[in-house]
Amino acid sequence: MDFAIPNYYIAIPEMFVLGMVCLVLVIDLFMTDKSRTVTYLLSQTTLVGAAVLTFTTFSYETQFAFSNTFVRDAMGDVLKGFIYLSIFFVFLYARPYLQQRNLFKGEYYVLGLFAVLGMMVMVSAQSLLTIYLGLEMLALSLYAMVALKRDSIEASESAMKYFILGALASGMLLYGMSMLYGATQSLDLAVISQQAVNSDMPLVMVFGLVFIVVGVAFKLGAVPFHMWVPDVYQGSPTAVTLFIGSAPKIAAFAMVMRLLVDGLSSMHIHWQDMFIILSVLSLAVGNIFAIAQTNIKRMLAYSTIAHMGFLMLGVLSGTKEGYSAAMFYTIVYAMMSVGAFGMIILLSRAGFEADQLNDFKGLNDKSPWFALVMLILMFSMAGVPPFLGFWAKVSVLKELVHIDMTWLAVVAVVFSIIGAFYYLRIIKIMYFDKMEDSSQISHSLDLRIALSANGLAILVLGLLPGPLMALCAATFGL
Amino acid sequence: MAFEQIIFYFFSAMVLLAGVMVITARNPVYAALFLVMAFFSSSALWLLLEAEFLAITLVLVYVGAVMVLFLFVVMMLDINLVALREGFMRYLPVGALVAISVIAMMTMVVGPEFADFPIPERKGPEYNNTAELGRILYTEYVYPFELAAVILVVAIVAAIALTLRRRPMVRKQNPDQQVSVRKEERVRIVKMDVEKR
Amino acid sequence: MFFELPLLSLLIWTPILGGVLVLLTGSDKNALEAKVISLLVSVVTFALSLPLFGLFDTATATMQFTEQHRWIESFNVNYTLGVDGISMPLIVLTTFTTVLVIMAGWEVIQYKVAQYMAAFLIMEGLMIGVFSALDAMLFYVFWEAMLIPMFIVIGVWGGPRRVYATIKFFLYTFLGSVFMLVALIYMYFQGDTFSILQLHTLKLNLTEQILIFLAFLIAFAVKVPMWPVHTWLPDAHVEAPTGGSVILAAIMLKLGAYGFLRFSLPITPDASSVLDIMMIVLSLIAVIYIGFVALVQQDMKKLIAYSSISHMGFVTLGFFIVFMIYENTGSWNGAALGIEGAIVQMISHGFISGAMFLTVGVLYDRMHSREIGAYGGVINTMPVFAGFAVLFAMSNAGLPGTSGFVGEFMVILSAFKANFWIAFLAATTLILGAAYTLWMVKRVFFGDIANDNVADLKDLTTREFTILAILAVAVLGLGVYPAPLLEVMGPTVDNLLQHIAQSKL
Amino acid sequence: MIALSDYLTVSAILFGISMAGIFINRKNMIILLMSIELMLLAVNINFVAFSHYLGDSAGQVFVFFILTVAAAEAAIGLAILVVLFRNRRTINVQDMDSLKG
Amino acid sequence: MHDIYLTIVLAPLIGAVIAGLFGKAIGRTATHRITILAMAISTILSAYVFKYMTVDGNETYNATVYTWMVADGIRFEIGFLIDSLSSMMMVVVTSVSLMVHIYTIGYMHEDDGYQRFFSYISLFTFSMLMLVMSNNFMQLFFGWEAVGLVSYLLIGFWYKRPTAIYANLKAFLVNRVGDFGFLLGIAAVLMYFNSLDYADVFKAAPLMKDMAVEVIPGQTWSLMTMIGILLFIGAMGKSAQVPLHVWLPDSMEGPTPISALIHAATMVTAGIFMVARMSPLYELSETALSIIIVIGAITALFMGLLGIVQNDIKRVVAYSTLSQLGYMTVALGASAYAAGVFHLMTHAFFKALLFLAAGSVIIGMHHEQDMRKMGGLKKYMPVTYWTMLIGTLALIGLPGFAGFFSKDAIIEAVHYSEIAGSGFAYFSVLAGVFITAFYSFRLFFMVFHGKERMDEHTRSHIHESPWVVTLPLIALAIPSVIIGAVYVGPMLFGDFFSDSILVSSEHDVLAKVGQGFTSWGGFILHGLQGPAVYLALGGAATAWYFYMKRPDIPGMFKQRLSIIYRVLENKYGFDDFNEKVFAGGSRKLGGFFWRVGDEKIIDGIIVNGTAQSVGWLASVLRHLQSGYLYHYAFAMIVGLMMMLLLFIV
Repeated sequence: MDFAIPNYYIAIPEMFVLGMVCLVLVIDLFMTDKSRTVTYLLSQTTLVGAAVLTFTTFSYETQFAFSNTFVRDAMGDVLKGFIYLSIFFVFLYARPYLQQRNLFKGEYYVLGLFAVLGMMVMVSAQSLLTIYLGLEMLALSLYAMVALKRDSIEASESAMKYFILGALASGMLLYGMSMLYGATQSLDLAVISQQAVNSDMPLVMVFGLVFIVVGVAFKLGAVPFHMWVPDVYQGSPTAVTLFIGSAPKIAAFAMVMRLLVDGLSSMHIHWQDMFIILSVLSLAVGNIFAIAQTNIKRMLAYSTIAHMGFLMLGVLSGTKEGYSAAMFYTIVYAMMSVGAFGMIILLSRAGFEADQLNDFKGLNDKSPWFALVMLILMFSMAGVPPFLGFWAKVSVLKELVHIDMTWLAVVAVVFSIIGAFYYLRIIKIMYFDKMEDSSQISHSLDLRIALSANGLAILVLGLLPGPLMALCAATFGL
Repeated sequence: MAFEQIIFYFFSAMVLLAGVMVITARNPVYAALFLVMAFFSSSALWLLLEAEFLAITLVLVYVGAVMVLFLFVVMMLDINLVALREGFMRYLPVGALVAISVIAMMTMVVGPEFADFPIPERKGPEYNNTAELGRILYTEYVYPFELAAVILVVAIVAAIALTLRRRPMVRKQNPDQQVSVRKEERVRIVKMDVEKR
Repeated sequence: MFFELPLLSLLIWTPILGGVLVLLTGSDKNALEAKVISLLVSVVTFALSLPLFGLFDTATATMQFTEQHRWIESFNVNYTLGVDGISMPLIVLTTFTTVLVIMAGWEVIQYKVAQYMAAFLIMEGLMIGVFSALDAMLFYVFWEAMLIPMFIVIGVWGGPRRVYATIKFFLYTFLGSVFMLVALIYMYFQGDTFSILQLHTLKLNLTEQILIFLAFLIAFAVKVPMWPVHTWLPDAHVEAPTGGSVILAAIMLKLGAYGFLRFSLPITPDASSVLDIMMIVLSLIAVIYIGFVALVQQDMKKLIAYSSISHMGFVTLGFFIVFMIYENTGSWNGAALGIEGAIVQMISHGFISGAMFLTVGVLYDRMHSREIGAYGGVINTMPVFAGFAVLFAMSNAGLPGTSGFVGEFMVILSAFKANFWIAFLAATTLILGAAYTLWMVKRVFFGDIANDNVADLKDLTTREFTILAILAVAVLGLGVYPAPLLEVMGPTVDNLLQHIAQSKL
Repeated sequence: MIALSDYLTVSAILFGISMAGIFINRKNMIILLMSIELMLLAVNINFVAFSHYLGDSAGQVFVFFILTVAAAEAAIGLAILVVLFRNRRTINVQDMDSLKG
Repeated sequence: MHDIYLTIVLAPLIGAVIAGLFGKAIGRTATHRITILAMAISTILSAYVFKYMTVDGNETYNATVYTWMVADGIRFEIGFLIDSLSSMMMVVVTSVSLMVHIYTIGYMHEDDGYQRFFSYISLFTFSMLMLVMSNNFMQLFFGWEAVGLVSYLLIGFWYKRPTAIYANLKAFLVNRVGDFGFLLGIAAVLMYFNSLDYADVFKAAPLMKDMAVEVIPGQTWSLMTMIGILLFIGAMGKSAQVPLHVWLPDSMEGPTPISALIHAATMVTAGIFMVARMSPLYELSETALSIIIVIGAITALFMGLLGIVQNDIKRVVAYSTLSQLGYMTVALGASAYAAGVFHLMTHAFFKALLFLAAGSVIIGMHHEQDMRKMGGLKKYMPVTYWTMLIGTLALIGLPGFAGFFSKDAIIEAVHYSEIAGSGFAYFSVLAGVFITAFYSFRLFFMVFHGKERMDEHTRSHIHESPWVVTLPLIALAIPSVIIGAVYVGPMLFGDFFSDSILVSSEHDVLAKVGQGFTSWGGFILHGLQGPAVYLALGGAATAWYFYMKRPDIPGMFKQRLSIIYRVLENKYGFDDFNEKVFAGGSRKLGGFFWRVGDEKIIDGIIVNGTAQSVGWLASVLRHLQSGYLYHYAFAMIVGLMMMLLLFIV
């Protein structure tokens, strides 16, 4: 038996998270509803601890473990870092929402942390198998979280849709994986990558690739595999939408990077074409459909689709700069998305979801500060400088131009003009319309502070985007 | 035609037939049973492929556990079967067309591409599939193995979280209290005025 | 001493931070504090901009007061600032106008005062940023960011159709600028720099130049605005509060024209030369077509808005006739006159349109109507005000002795060198401009008192008088003695012409 | 002898059938879950076949995990189904359209 | 001398500013004292300058006051060119202006806008002086427009009157049409001479004589012709030549002193002055001169005819002004610049006199201007009567009066001229003499003689005007009589204008006229040999016959020749045409551009259309997201199929 004890040390964050989840799971059993805050705090501790562990063991070197099913590299660590960060905010924002709706149970946190673990696995996956397992761990947690509000028709319906379509997509992904396995005789992405270069079965490779891309596209929510996104975003409790809309996109990006870049970079010309189609469709559908929405969660869902289209534009360049741009985009998107959904939570209260556009009416009268935060978020999403979202878009456009796909950049900007319309509409509603209900915003201080920090971060990082961009670039050795 | 081939074609046909029946069955119970049939047949195919451990697992885990779970749910939920079948034929043509074209494309790729793949030697009787799998499962694939365990925990947590109901309104007996009841708790004597008519 | 200070940065950030400070005053309970701080900040900014004028070296065309810092290293974007003879006057115009706008909103704005004032201060900083940015990306950031406060200003304090107007305004301008962004990125890869000055020397072949030129054109044409992408302007102006209209007309429109000078002409001289006919035709359409449209407006603000478009047509005309002058006469002689005339027109239009909108604002504050038909005989009740109005109207009509004349005069003189008919068509503005402006003056101000509302009008308050008087002095001053302005821009324009005279092919 | 392509073809057809099952069926949610099981079965056949023909056990390990996950998936799927049924008293796919647009 | 020139210009400006800004504060009396003092200073200094330049015969003064701007290497300056022409103009402007200032005290006595009025007329004087003293085209244009502005303000002085504010807008716009050409002319000068300085341009002009330009592709024109015509378009506007004359009659809506000062004596002659000033350029283009002479002739004849049918006292004078401007223009066209300018000068005095006298009548009649309601005023207003008579006689050119010398010189000059169109011009000016005399005396008889047709109330209040009114009348009557005799020699046939007006020898008709010239007396005798004097007398006699002897004849003519009468009444339809075609057409066109071009096509179809179609698309497409799971799955599978199709097959 030629088996070496694996280098467990580099997987320490994952192990920590797993241990902590179990701890949370157990401790929560002994908590009454009143002392549930302990669960919450423990969950946040988990994330902080994971972040500390990740960054104390950070290195730019790429390290492997567990017979090359696990990889630890700079990109992974940075992505994980942002996953922790966004989930930290998600938990923070979600708490009052859950409390008001009698959903403040341990399950949300346990499942949430499992999802985090799943994302971490995906980010660190080096084998088709681990990608699949991480994906399922994430997906299964999310399915359950969506349905967590058990007495809600919408929530259960959307959970069902999410589940069925997700299973269909993972079936397709698996089929693709089986083809890759058949063609390259390995599950290890590094090996696949080598084999793929001179594969004697190019057609099979492309065949498998199509299925893989479909699976990935589903995860990203790219058209035409996006149909779940609006329904799930709308149907889920906002606390869960918040979750789905943020970190999982980072994980999905990681999945793209692992599968298509680490594994199949030699087939770049093929998946580039596929990505062009998917991203243009996503930009078109996302931006156009969003215009017709009256539910803000649904609208943000379509906006997500459009953003994912943009993200794919970054990936399809196939250059390191492009990947770093896409990574930057993903991170920025997660930050903006968390903030936007956080705003919905801020406005909601028991019995009032605040998920209609009109619920934002006259926010500027009610709370100028949070109206400003939302304004920053919306302009950032629309890609208006000096906010962070602008730089994200610019980075991607830059790479498109770099690879001589200026036409694609033009298409992208044309759609972002259409997109600007619905973001503007929210601002219009907040600033120009008269307040309809005069109830005051009555959320706890931590939510307010966090949300303010979130908005300010978009502004400040927009003014000084250099470090974050440099960080993304550095993970690709640029 | 060799015996193996007969086996193969027979069970392949069974798998596909069962598959078709699953998706077209009128009654979900039938569907579940056809699914069991599909699993059985494919388990036979896997035996042909010398994957004994998995073949057995498939029967044990799937047929033994998962399918029972399915049936359980089907039975538990009181479903109106008649209403469920309406309008099936209307969508069939388009559906069939798409399905057939996808199948055609898939077979067009996998068929020719793998047709002349070298057929491996039969492994001898000393080959132990279970041991082989077991060896790598706990060494090379220990990490996925742990992950699978976590996924099962997730499933448990999720399933419980979604379905476990503590019903506050449920009436149940408490023998302790029943036994230790006193007279005055049983009967309350009320004095009432005579009603006037 | 002033050379040591990062003057331009101060100019950009003082109003922005001041705006934030004003925002912090919060609700309308503290309106007075908000107003006082705003006025203070704007005056300080104006004062800071004066050394710019005073210490400006008029002998050189190089950038002055330059600052440079690394900004986004991985992107090679720098925080580079500097001014030359073209941008410096515009900065001073900006600071000057902002002071007036703050004053103009003093009593009129009753609702969300702090936000109103802050929006203008922030806008001021951003506009100064546009004028002083020497890095294309920095330029773009300021350029776009500026839309946000304006969007809010029109939307919150605007008229009944403000939502339509402001969204139209935003999307129109946003549409324009994104193409510029793509063009900038494209050039970044050609020249590996975003420095505007380095882009000036970037070699580009004709196809590239034409495409880049068109991309810029969309951006700048929308902003100027040129026909046929002008329709946002009347709507925006009509709905905007007075201050918004003033800033919009006085400064924002200049940004587009400035863009032509800073980007289109020097970066794509050959494309500019090839496409000059198109630009001239569009400019002339703006002058004439819009002139006719202005003639039939019923709404005073709309009329002034159209007149702005028409006047800006002169600016673009001035820029692009230079190529035709060269083709026609074989020398660049007289070209500078066109460009300088256009720049003077920009500055002067800043004063005049601002003043015109302020006069409409004065009326609107009293009667809450902008319909020409609602007025008549205002001179009877507001004689002093009417005096100012006639002065500004005359200036708008290009009367010599007022600033409105100088630019038009120079451009027409220059246009004549290019082609008689261009000058001919351009000069029709003499008639059209007078026609629509004075016809409006006649209907609003002259005649007997038209109705009871007019009869109840009160003449100017001290505050209004001060604002209008300052503008009147500016209008007359520039008209009577434009030499200092020309002295400032002369070397820069000559340098620009030398630059665009050299083909990049 | 039986070629690899034969197995793969069977798998492909099964895969197609299961996909069809998901969108042809408009009434019964449970059938959808079953279709998904079928789909995973098809993939499993692929893996097992490849594993055999390539002489590599990794494929079988993969199948092992797929089976595990499928079980977990089925559990969660059914749990959601139960929740849905409790809310709506039906598992008719056609009734599930409160979220749209 | 520089300071003197500056003082001449600035004194009225300062007066205007004080009167305008502080008039209300300092009161009426102070206002008119200050402005009149300023005017008096100007007038005296102008007279001194006149003496200095012409009598003392000093060198032409040409200097810069300040540099307006330097652009593209061209210096745009404000400067003075003082020579005999400008000094003469300065005297005319300042002296008439001074008279008008004084007269105003009486005329505007009861008006609320008293101070404002003084401010305006002082401002006007400043502008006019800037115009005549200019040494370059830019400043010329500056003054040109500035006088237009003041004219605009003054016509609309009574801003409550709808007719007044209509008239001032019309005046400004019509003038703008002229300025349009003028500005192009300046542009042409700049382009080809690369300078706007008179001296530079005139020096370079002969070298450019043969230069041709192609304005309409395929047709070459002489550069000088083009410049000449363009500049002359400006003159047509300012000096009210057909067809840009339409504003002048309407401008009579302004107060009478204005009519005298601006619309008779000074501003309207700016065009004449300008062409005379540009004589070095015009001498190089016969085509331009021909056009000038023809336009002038048309104006002289046809505008005079209109004077016959007018009943408004001021309008009659206004049409006579038009006609006289035509005479001046004809003189210019015939290269008799000096004659034109000479007529300008004499006309300034007697026409101002006529207007002020008419104003005096109007004061007496309590602002009644309709001559049909007057008559027999002689006995009420003797001073006005006599001064008016002098003015009239000067106007019709009775030998000895100022008008005679200048008008006769023009007629003679045209007679000698060989330029194309001079024949027609000769006929026109001769016919014009008769007509002028006819309508002038028609006015005179209708107002001062015959039946008293006013109502009883008015009659009881008629009285002679106060001294501030009559003093200027008398003061103007003197030059109206003698100025012609004094200056006919030096101005027309001497070398008075030799430093400012250049006439090429082949065009020099005045030289031919002056061949036999000895003295002003001789000129009269010579004049008596020509037809003009007799035509004038005939006209006067006819008027006497028609309006004194047989007052029924005009009515009879009116009936018999109703078509002609109507044409005249409608002023040949110019106003209707302009109103319908230009004003109405512009509005229609503007409305079309706005409603159709901007609102329908650009906004409606392109902008909102795009937005709406995107919105519509969204609202339609959103139904694709049907909510049905099987549709979603179907979409995914079709997506898969499509990708397989694209990338596999």
